Amino acid sequence: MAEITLVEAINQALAYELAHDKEVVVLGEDVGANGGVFRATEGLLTRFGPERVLDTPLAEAMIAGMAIGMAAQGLKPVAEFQFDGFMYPGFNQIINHAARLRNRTRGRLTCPLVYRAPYGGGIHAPEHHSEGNEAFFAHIPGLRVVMPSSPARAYGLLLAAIREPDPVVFLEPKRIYRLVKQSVPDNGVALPLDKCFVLREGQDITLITWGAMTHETMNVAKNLDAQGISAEVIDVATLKPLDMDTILNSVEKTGRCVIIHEAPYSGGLGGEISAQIAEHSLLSLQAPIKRVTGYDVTMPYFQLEKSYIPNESRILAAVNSVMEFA
Amino acid sequence: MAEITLVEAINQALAYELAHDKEVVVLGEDVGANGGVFRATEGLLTRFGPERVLDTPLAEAMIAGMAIGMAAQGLKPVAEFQFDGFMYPGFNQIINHAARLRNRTRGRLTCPLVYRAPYGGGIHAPEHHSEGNEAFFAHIPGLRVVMPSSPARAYGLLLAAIREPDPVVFLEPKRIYRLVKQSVPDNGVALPLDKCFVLREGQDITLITWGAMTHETMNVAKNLDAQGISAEVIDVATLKPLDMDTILNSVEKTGRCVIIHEAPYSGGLGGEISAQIAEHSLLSLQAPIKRVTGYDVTMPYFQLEKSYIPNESRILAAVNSVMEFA
Amino acid sequence: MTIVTQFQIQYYQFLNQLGQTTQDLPPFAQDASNLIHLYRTMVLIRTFDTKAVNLQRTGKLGTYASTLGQEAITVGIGSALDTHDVFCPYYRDYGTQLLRGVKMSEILAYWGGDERGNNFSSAMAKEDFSFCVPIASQCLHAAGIAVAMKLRHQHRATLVTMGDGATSEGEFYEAINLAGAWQLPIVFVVNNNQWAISVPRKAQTSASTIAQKAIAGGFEGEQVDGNDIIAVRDRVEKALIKARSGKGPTLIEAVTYRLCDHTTADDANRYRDKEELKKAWECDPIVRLKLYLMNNNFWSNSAEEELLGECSKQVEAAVHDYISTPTPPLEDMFDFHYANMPANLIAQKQMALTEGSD
Amino acid sequence: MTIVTQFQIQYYQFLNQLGQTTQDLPPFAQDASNLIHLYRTMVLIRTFDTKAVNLQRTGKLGTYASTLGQEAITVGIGSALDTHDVFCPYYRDYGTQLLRGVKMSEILAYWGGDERGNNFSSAMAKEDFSFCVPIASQCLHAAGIAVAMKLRHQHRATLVTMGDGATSEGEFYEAINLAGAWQLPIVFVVNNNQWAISVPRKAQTSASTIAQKAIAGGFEGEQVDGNDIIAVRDRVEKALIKARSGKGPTLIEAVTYRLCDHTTADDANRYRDKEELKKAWECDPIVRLKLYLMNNNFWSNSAEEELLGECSKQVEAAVHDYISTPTPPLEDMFDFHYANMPANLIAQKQMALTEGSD
Ligand SMILES: Cc1ncc(C[n+]2csc(CCOP(=O)(O)OP(=O)(O)O)c2C)c(N)n1
Ligand SMILES: Cc1ncc(C[n+]2csc(CCOP(=O)(O)OP(=O)(O)O)c2C)c(N)n1
Ligand SMILES: [Mg+2]
Ligand SMILES: [Mg+2]
Repeated sequence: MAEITLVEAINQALAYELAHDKEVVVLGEDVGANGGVFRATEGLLTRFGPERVLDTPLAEAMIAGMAIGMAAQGLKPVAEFQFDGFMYPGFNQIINHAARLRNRTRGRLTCPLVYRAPYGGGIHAPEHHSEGNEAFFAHIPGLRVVMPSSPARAYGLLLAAIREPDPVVFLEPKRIYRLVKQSVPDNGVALPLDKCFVLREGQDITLITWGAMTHETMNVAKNLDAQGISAEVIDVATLKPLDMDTILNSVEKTGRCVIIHEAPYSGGLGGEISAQIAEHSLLSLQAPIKRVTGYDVTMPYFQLEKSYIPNESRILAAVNSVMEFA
Repeated sequence: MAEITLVEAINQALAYELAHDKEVVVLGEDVGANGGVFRATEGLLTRFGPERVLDTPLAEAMIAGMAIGMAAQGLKPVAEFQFDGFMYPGFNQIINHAARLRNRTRGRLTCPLVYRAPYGGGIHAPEHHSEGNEAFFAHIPGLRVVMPSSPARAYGLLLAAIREPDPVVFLEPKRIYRLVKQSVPDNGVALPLDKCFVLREGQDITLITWGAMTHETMNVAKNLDAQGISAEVIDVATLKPLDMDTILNSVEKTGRCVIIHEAPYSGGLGGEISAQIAEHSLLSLQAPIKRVTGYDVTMPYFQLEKSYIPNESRILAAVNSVMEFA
Repeated sequence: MTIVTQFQIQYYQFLNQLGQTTQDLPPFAQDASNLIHLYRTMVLIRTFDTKAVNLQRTGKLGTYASTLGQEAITVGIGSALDTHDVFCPYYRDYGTQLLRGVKMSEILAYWGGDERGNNFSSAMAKEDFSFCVPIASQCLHAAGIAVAMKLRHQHRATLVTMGDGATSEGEFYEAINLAGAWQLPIVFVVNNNQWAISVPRKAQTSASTIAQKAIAGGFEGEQVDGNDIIAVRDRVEKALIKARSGKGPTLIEAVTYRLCDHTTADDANRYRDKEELKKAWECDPIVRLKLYLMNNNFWSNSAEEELLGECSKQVEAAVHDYISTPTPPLEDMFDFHYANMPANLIAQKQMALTEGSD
Repeated sequence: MTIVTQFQIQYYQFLNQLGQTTQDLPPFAQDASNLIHLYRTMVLIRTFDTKAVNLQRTGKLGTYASTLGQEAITVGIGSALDTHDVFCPYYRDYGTQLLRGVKMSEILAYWGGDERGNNFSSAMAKEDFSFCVPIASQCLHAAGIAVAMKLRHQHRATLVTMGDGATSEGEFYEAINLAGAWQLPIVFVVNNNQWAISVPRKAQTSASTIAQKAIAGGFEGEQVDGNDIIAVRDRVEKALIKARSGKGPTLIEAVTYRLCDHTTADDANRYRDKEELKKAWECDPIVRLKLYLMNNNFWSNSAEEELLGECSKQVEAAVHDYISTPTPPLEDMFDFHYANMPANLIAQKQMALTEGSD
């Protein structure tokens, strides 16, 4: 089987669901003939036609809001925001309606849709194209928030997201859209939502991360072996709701923890995870948890973006300081 | 001196700044003849005229966005969102522009404005009128986020917010708009931003909260005296940036901490504060920090809102469990 | 300089404010029983509305938005809609909801702070949206529903309502533009009651009509006399037929007046001229249709008396249902967020149930 | 049925695509030196643009949005603006910026991933906004600037530009509505280049002109031939004069064609017909003005040659400035967020400087 990239895995999952569920509809800006600015929807228009793959006018509240109406009618819209920074005009629809339709109507109307968006920095893109914005969505009751970190997880989690009867914000780490290839069988098998993935088992420290940062984190974990430190790596994957069982089990085992994410520190999801660990497993902690994150600044224009995004040396420094704590 | 309510203190601060700084302009939906739906702007139109107090068309992105243009021209707009739940259409302007204008232009253009909004539940209002949404704003680099908890702090902090040369989101806990009266001298003296207020000193436990929840929290603190527990109460007041010095000093003294807020638990600002305490003062903690918050659900329609908003018995139960931890 | 395109906006009326016909009535209105049905519904709505304001004043209801003076619009729409159409209301549309089978007790539950009010028992309303509070955002849901209808090649239409103030919101225009671009089966009806809380229609926009906002979307907009239920029903019906048959969207501006305060939380005396209100009462849509019916001997004082009695009874029964419904159980706050409730929410629910019990 | 209001949209052109006048030229255009100035600026912009695309292709610039074919709009606007007006550009407006004194090296810095490119050294541009990336959101900033001008009773105007796709965004309409409602001193210029990335103008809206979207705001919209710089400059100038003198807003749709890919990250061959592109080249605004100038003996081949040489030199100098500017220091990431930097950010900055140094 051919190996595919993360963005190709997204494409494969979309095609699979379009082929197997006639209610699935893909929509967004430039998702048709252009195949999406990252080619995530490439070939779908040709294969499924303009009633399944819809190029919309340029308006994100509209995309977010019309998807709600479509979903209430039983369609399963998979709506693309072209970039993370252009989700915000849709925020009102997402929080006030998508997340609330089922609850508001006591289940009479439901909202089975997926909001996809390329996520995060690292591709030398212009302003607003590199946002670390998962924390906004992860605070909204009624939503699920998912971020894959490999082609296989992108495929399996996107299938799960489309099949979920409630709204899912699906954030795709664009920095690793084409970083690695993996063989991903197109078998329609979904991966579980609401579950972390333990990417690597270890005894001494737990490294918690998601999305593109799993790559730097795994590299650090491998290098730590040489230092005689055995690091467990958890890919949170579903950012809302959090699978705290997996996280707490790990930290109770290792007693030490570093959380890594790209979004700004203050109010980032790392704080929530760190707090829950300390609240539930305080006595297991042999050292304070550290967070390695973006700074509390706007993602800089690309000449400085590498200085903003956590790198391996910052992660390593944090791990060492946590390991040295006694 | 007459005693005034929190909303009257807001009005007094607006009037003071309108009178003393000709660049200040108040704008929003129904802020003119109607004086605002909560009367926060009552009398301002008559006193300062239609070039200082502007009734806008009904559009929140517009309010948020035009205020940016006005601010860039050197005006100091104080823009009202009519309710917390109607801030979201303005989210794009707030995060992508208000928060970024200074940074983007390396200080060439600035954005000295205040976005005011009534905040939170508890007044038996319809859907979308009772949002606990401070965490969204507190995660945005470039913003300040402030919430007063008394008439005096409302007056002093709003003056400070208007005078601050950068954008401030000013959230007013509507549940206590008229709860207590206080004498608030109209002397134009601002209170400091970026600082917590220690409302009550204590030795045994630190209770951290903000906005309307300070009232239940103070009541609990008073009742704890009878149990022989001396509780320190901190009103965070500026929610971004956090004054962690005051918070850490207190928790290092007491060794125990409960954080109380109205917004949902997951991704709420309580998590950030809890995490920072555990990260910086782990060894001082004699018990896990507890958070008493809204649940991870949409604020229910008002028949159940009392069951959603943390009450004194929930706070007390958390305090007791933290005190009993050994 | 060349003229590249031209537009005009038309205004429709059948009954003037004295209840006289200003042109031949459309077929449905030539059958008096149809008009009597409309009349009865308007009177029922007004009875309900008066009662609801009263319930709020006596602490038995939350904030309530009255529909006083706007009955011709909401009832006219309801009578034009087909069972299979979908309705996306804003918060003054009791008349339409009633004709779609929504119970008055459900409407009261909604304003009484109980989500169960949105769980309509009526089969006809089962796909309808509930009241939309964030102004204009319902326009996009309606557009999405219309997209679904179009993709499925259904012979149905979506109708969405909003106020004049709502036409300043970006989401309104985005829906208008989409409806035009995709030729959606949708009808936008603007209840132009001249006020958005305290902001008068003139301050909201300098467009001389709201109807012309459809031009931005490349489709037809028109004005109807919103106090003339015959005009409302006729124009809405035509727009729905057009929509169902694939001929695209229409924007209808129904010109009326908000005879009430904005809501029970509002006091219009703060900003509104009493003379203006007094004049507006002369256009009362119920009086207008009654005059027509009386002048033509289709209606009588005794029929009126009987009707008022019936309406009272119906409303009282609904109020009884509402008042005697117990508060929703605590777990309702949790149980409807997800089809598959996440583990942490299950845990929070348990905690709440425990905490709630002490 | 009564007609309550009517509208028409006009189209303006002075030079056809053969460079022939289709009506008497406006006064400024009767002075050849003015036209030559416009011509030279357009050629400079095209030289710059070609170079910028090239820099991107060779890895020396980030994603870049070309303005190829749209020079008449951006230069026409720049020549109509007054020093004291304020300009809110979208990302293709190099011509206007240049005429406002923004340096080409600043524009390159912007696309090169350096915020310092937005810190214009030009006095004329000191109140201008920088390129706006979130589509249409600049319309509201411009409206706010115009509000400030109006409140201060200044004799100035704001001009904001955007693409055809931008007119689908709610924020565009909100700005239009506000501009009309408050009769703001503002001019909206839409660069209708027929495409929004891969979405053709026709799919964006079914409005037959973009100009008619102004009708929703109750003010005048008009079309100009966006490949005729005389028409652009003339109509923009008139709209600015109107705005400055308190007579309210204007929407100008400048009809042109995007002869380039959307940006250097785009490949228009995926979605665009080659024939369409070929035909569009026949409307090249630079060729058009050159034909007029040549036909009237205002321009010569030798002048052209000289001009190209000058343009190259200027552009090369700018590129040199850009390339030789070192990367901004790390602390720049922190130093411009707040006038009063919060303590925790100072701490983070220290941490970053320490971490950055290992
Ligand atoms: C997005 C949003 N902003 C503000 C409000 C507060 N609000 C409720 S009703 C209203 C006025 C609406 O006026 P209009 O659209 O004319 O409808 P009407 O109430 O007059 O029928 C406002 C400002 C809201 N509900 N939603
Ligand atoms: C809010 C927002 N949504 C999406 C984008 C991505 N995007 C950048 S340019 C563009 C097309 C713009 O088309 P148009 O307005 O016609 O301007 P043009 O580029 O053709 O000059 C899109 C969709 C964006 N920048 N902002
Ligand atoms: Mg109204
Ligand atoms: Mg375009």
